Amino acid sequence: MTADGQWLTFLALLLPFAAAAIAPVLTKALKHNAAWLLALAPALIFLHFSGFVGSISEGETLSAGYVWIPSLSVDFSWFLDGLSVTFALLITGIGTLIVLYAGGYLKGHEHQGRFFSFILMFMGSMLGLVVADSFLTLFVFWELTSITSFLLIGFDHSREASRRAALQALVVTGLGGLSLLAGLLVIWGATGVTSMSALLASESALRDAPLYMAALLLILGGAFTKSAQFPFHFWLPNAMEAPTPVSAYLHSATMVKAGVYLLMRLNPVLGDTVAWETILPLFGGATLLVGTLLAVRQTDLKLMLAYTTVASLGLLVMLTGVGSEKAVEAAVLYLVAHSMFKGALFMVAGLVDHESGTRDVTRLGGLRKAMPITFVAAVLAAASMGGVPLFFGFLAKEEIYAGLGFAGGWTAFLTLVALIGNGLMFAIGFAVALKPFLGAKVETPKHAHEGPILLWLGPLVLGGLGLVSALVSGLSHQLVSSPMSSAVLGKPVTVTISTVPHIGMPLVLSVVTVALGILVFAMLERGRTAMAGILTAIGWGPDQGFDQVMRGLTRLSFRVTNVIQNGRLDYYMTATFVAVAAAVLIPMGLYDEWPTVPQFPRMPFYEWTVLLIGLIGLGAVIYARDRLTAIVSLGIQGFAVALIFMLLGAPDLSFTQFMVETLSVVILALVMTRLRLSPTDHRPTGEKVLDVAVAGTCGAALGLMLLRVTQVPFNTELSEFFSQYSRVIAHGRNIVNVILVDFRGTDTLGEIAVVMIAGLAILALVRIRSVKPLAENKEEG
Amino acid sequence: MRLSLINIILALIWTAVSGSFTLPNFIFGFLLGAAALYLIREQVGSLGYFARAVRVTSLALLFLYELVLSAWRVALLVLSPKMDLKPGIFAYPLKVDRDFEITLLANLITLTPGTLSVDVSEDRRFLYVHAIDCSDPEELQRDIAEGFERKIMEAFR
Amino acid sequence: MNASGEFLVFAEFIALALLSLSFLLTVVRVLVGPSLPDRVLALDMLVTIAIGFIAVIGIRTGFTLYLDIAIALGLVGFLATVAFARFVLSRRYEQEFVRRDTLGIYGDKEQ
Amino acid sequence: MAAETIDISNAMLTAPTALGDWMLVAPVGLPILFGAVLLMVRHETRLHAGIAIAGLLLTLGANAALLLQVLADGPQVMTMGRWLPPFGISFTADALGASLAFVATLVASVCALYAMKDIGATGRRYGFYPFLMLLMAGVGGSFLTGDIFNLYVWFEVFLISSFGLLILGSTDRQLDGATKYAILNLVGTTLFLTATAYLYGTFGTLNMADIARKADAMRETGPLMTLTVLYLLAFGMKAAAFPVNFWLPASYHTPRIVTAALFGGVLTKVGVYALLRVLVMLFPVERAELSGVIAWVAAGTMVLGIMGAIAQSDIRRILGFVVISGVGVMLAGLALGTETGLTGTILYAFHSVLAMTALYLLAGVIKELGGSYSLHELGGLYRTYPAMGAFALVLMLAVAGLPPASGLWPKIMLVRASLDAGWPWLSFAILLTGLLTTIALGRMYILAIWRNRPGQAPSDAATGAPGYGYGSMALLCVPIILLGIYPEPFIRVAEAAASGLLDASAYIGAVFPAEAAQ
Amino acid sequence: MRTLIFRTVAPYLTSLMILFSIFVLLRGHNEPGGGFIGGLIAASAFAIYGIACGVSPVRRALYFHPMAISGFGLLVSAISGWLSLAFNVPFMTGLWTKVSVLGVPVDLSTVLFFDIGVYLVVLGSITSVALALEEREHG
Amino acid sequence: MEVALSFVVSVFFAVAIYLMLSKHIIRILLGVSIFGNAVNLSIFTAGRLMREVPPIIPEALPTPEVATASPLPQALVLTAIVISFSLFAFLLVLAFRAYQELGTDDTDGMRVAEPEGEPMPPLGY
Amino acid sequence: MDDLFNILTGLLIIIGAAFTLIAAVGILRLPDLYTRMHAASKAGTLGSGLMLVALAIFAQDQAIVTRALAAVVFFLLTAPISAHLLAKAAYAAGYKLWGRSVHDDMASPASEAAVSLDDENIKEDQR
Ligand code: NA
Ligand code: NA
Repeated sequence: MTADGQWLTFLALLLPFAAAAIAPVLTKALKHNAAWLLALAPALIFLHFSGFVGSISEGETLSAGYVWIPSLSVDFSWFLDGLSVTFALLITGIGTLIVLYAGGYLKGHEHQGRFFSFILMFMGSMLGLVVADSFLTLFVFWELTSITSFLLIGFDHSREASRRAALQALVVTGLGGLSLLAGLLVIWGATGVTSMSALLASESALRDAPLYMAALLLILGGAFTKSAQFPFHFWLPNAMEAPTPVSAYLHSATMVKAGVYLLMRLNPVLGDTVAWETILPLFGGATLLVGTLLAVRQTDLKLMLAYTTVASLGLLVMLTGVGSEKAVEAAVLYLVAHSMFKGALFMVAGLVDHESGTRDVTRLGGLRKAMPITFVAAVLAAASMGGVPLFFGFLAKEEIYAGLGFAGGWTAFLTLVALIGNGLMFAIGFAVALKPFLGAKVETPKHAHEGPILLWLGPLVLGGLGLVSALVSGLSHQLVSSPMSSAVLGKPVTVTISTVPHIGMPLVLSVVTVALGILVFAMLERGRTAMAGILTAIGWGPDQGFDQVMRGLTRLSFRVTNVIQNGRLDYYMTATFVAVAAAVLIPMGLYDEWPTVPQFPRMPFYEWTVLLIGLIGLGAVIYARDRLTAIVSLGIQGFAVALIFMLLGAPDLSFTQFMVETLSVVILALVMTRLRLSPTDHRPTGEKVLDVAVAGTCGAALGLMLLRVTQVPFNTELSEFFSQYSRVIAHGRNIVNVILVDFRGTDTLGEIAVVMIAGLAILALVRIRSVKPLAENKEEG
Repeated sequence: MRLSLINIILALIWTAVSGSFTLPNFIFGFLLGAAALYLIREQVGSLGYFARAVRVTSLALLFLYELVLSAWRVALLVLSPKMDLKPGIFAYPLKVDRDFEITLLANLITLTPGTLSVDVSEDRRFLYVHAIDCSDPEELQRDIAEGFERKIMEAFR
Repeated sequence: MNASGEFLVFAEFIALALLSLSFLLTVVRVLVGPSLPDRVLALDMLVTIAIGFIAVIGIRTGFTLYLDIAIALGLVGFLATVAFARFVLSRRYEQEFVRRDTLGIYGDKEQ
Repeated sequence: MAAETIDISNAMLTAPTALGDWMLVAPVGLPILFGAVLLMVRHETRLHAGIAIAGLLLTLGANAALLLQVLADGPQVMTMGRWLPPFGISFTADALGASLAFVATLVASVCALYAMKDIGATGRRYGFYPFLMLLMAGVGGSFLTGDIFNLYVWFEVFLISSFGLLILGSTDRQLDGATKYAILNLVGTTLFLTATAYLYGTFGTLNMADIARKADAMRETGPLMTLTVLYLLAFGMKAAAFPVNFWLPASYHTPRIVTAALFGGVLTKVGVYALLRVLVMLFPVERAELSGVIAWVAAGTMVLGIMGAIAQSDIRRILGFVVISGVGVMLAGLALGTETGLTGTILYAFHSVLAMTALYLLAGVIKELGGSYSLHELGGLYRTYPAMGAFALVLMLAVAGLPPASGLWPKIMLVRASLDAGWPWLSFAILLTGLLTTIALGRMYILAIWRNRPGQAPSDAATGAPGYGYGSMALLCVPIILLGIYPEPFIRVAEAAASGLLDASAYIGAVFPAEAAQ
Repeated sequence: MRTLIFRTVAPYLTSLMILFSIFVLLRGHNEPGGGFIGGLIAASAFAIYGIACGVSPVRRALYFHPMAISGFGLLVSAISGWLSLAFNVPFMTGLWTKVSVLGVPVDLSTVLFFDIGVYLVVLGSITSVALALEEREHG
Repeated sequence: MEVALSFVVSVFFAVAIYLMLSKHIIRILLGVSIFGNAVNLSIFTAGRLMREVPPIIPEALPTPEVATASPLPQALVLTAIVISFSLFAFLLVLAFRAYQELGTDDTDGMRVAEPEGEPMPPLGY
Repeated sequence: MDDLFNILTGLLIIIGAAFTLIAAVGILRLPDLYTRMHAASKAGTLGSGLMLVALAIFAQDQAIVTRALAAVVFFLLTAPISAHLLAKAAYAAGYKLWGRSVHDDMASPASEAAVSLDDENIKEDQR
């Protein structure tokens, strides 16, 4: 890639964010018509990435970028191959249509500009995710999609359901994001590579690494939450609380596909193992079934679509997991098809909602006359979704059955799952596309008209594309399907399937699917009732589970915190001093740092007397009946300490200690004149015993440590230096004072700062009274 | 009294400024201070200052004697196996009326045998004195009046 | 060391012994009280003894600079007493406190 | 004793002091000067903010100059009083100290700005700005001093200043909170002093470079393990590590919000700094022995901390627990002791200083505009104050460790470091904490910002003018986002700091140049 | 506590103590003492004055607010440290000079100024505390 | 001598801590004061002891002629005394003001900042 | 000369210490606060004063002598005041005289007025 091209790609990646930045301003000026201008951004990016299609279809891959965070081996780099470019095109192509659609859908909304901003940021994040080469760049974009989707889902923030859905999406995908991060870091640690391109080039290094299983599970944690695999599927339908353009975008080509993208991207290095081929189909299949069954239950157009999205994601994961050439091709085809038809159908649903005021399928009907263009778009999309021949969805479905086949027990089972799922999806697709339009006209909250061009352009284009791309399947395979399949498989393959049906098992299965679909479509009402009954009987699902976890987390935290942080100072102190005792005694014991048994000290009697007085004073403080006695006794011990200092050659200390003790007692007495007197100590005996134990242990521990320290041979270098130079250089005979004002004057500077601040703080304490009405001004003395 | 204190202060300042805190230097400073006070005698009234010094000295000597005596009596009292005490508080009618004199008297009383100043009445006519032997308050009053109070009045009037 | 020197050492020993005993006796008064002023008085007495103690230690060690501490004690030692006196006075109206403080000391035992 | 008989060079440094060396003193000396002046003009309350901000900006400039100097030339030393180290007190700035001092002064300056609005005349008269200046002197001194007893002194300086700030206002809640804060912190610093007594008794020196170079020899005779554990406890208490963090949730929600902002941003980081300095640089062998214990402490602190945040209704109390949780994350790097881990810790410290300060200021603005701190009462702010919504979002992302804000990269580094060290459970704890933080702050965000005001019309609470708050937050959000989208320079600094801790030879060589030359 | 006896003695006692405190301050470099102890003695002196004669005479006597004195003390100490800047020596380096006061040579040093700063800080702060506590509060 | 002092320091610590563990703020403060003394004695002892000879250089000599008590620990203790005194004074007044505002000096009753029975945060969204 | 001073010093400290001990015994033995104060303020003061004088004699240094005498003077100045204050405060607070006290002139109603309590009440925070 030339330097110019690199620069352009870089700009292309930043362009959505730039557009997001100006969107509010632009929208303020141009109202909803700003959509036309803003849609230029994704359109331009689409064009830019289209430019790569040619060379990539010839088997080239491109990786380029800039150094970003060299210390962490993170580059702002991109890796373009069939997979990422296809995704980029889907994201920007559908993104263009979505921006336009949003222009119409939120016309007149007071925060339309903000909405544009969010959706463009989301687009930028998604785009960055799929093209990112560096692991951590990918992760950053991955997280950005979670965050921007949080903003989008919670866009209608005044409704509790929106807020819940937004938080739920954030938490579930956030959980996945952390798992992904761990996975990427494990891969980094195991292989030493930090980018996708390097990882893909490393062949089977990862598969052979001892941490393969950990890496796989962590990556799957990320992919499954993002792509709403059972049992993490619940956030996706809830995300329907978002405005429809969001649903259409997040749930067709973007957000939810990110997980699938990741699996496809890593298939060459993580796939082809028993674990991969077991876990993915298992979860994918389960998701497919759960999604379709739950979809049957729904009456809300968007929710019906949402659950089929869940199902489709399950299908994609299942196919990716199977990992055979055909299965991967099927996944690729289905992914592209799904992006188009699901985007179109969501937009249709939104359009119907927007025009008629409801999206309850049971309250809709006969809109085909009022909204003919919409109807056409809906039918086109539903045909692709249902796998009707001539549509791209049909190619996908054929390839699915070809890929799964009936080869053995396991794949047979998967085929059955796919069959059931596809049949149900067929039914629901057509239910969404036909029920509102066909039949008798039903009164709707709003009188329905065809929407403006901004609204119907998107679905029509996407629906039409489902037809066109299948008709020119040779070209679309060459440019998209084959390069993408090759990328996912890690080896060059050519997709050949065309609108001409295969003769054989796949066709049979397709026919069965359609038959099943029609059957279900006809019995949809009954199925819905049945499902509702079953779900009521179960009465619990991961969605409620989320609430329970959140509440449980809050309750648990509340209890735990109330135990630990219980507001009682004596408890805090006890815990602290237990820690002190442990901090001294445990290492002393474990590392044998006990003091040796000392000799009995030889001291003159008056020194013993002074020590004794100190100890008596201490005892008196404890046993004092009232606090005043305690204060006087405090004076005794302080006094004894001063005498100890004096006897041990520290006149300055003794001096200061006398002064300070006196002043302490004075201040105590001054303050005590203001305190009511009550008995000093009324702890229960048990508590006292505990306190004695803690205090005694602590005291002994600290004393032992002191004794131990004094048994170390001592280096008197410092004191000798001070003695030597105190007079001759610092001109002072009192060495202690010279240390205070010269050798270590900085200590003293800090010390007087403490004194000053203490004085000021005490003044503030005494003078400032808590605000009581009227008195407020007077108190500011 | 005030003047002497000022004199002492001047002397202390002298020693501080001259940088040597020795007795001769202090005495020298004291004399210098006295001279300085003499210079400003008209403003502060320091005329009888030196004459009074003699009487103050006599008071001080009396006090020292009384202090030793007092301590001895306490010793005897405390060490006697059976303490026979008749303590009490009596009101001593003051003749001196200046704050300084009252205070001096009270302090001297405290430091001397068997008596201890507790308080001065609000109207400053009485000094309440605690005596360890209060069997004859009149006797005690007489002692004070004849002793310290008279000396104080001699020294400071 | 000559005889007078030995006498001085002996005197120091005796003085320190007497002072030590004084300390302990005074501490006993602090402990037994019974009233707050009694304890304060005893604390004040401790300061007084300490001044003597310092003087003797000064003589014993030859480091007369300990004298400064004695001066400071003489000056501020009574600050504590003043503060307590002030405190006792401010509690004048809390008759209950005083009654409890003095109960059974001057009343019951002695009378 | 004639002067000529003394060879001064045996006792004193003879080389003249360059002006640049004064950048070491300025972060302490300037706030003290300005604090003293502020106290002298205590009653001229209108002048206070101007003087204080001028002082802080000067200090900030000095800090910046010092940091650049350190990054360019390695550790800088000035030994006070010209006495040869270890006899004089050596201020020694390495990348760790200089960078933390810079960040702390930065947020203090922002707080001083916010205080212009938050602190009224009474608060100023009773010393808000002197407290602030001396707090910063203490903090700066703590980061820059190379003497362990001197470190204790600066700890006390900022501790007592924090007392002053804490009680300014004297409401019952403040007094209650301050009582617990003061007593528990006093125990903490006294333990620090006790440990220092033991250290002096063992080593006979107080200079940290001297201790570092003598530690190997002392290991035979001295009780260094016990000593290290005591320091771990004492500084752990300052840093608010579990299980000795009670003081923080008991008090951080009680003072004026600007005070809380300053505390939340700066104070615990001084504890973390001291842990790094003493455990990593002075006692590396002991630290390695203790790494398992520290790791458990770290995990307990981060998880229980964030659980505490989830349990609260008052935004300030939520933030207090978030501070604790962040401390746990930082301790993880200490436990690991690897270069990546320590870099992550230091980077996280930068992030935490900025983000926690900004979050408390946000809480102040929320209170001002929403009329409450309680999640039970707040709401309706997003519609009226979108800018606040944006600030809240950025800050929430920052502490949750999400892009594009500052918390992301340190978290990644720490996770990576713990994986590298073979402690997946620790990385799990860090990631779990990230998730729980997302939950805690996400809930706070949707409840306080998005939700309509319970029981009232959405825009009822619109009263205050949040100009100062927005301005202050904007000033802080710049580095927060910068750290998120272009962390490289920050990481470089943190890396320099971490490697300086792990290999103390540059530090020792700066203090004892003669030895380095050998 | 404004008894006649105490009130009469207290001012003298206070001035004596102040003198003594300055004495202790100035000789601290050579004998036990120094700024801190001196400051404590001075603060005790003012505390006694305040207890004996009430707070406002003390405030009048000090003229400046005690906390301002304290701030000034810190300023003096800090400036003593900063003075080194002008002499190309590190912070807090003791600078000595001899000046002649009325013909008597007197040692002046930044160390002395520093200690005076310490003295003022302690004096100001402790006095402020004592006075604030001595002042009777409402309610 | 260090041995005796170590023992005394133990008792000082133990008593200080015992007092600080009680629920009454004044008792806690007495404990704080004793705690300070305990630490000061620790510093003093840790710097090794020397009987009676103060670190003051005789007037006639440039350096002390005999071994003196170690000056550095004394300077450290002095600093520590001053600081702990300042903190003690602050704490004391704080306790008094807390008593005024809260009406109690029992720490069990000081539950304003962290009140008992606070509600859980909202469980909804 | 030194011998004389040594002996004088020795005697003075023994006597001083003895007086101090007597004061201590007095404090312990005497029956009430007021009588105990006699012991403290007399024997105690004299005892410590003597020991200070002994120090002055021993030092034979003018500076020491000055300071020792100053100490004695300060001591004589403060001792009676603390005794007075404590006695007055105790009495005013209601601490009774010993039960066998024979006389109490302060117990008159007039004494109520004699107690001038409490201090100035200045709220200003000047300058
Ligand atoms: Na008498
Ligand atoms: Na103390």
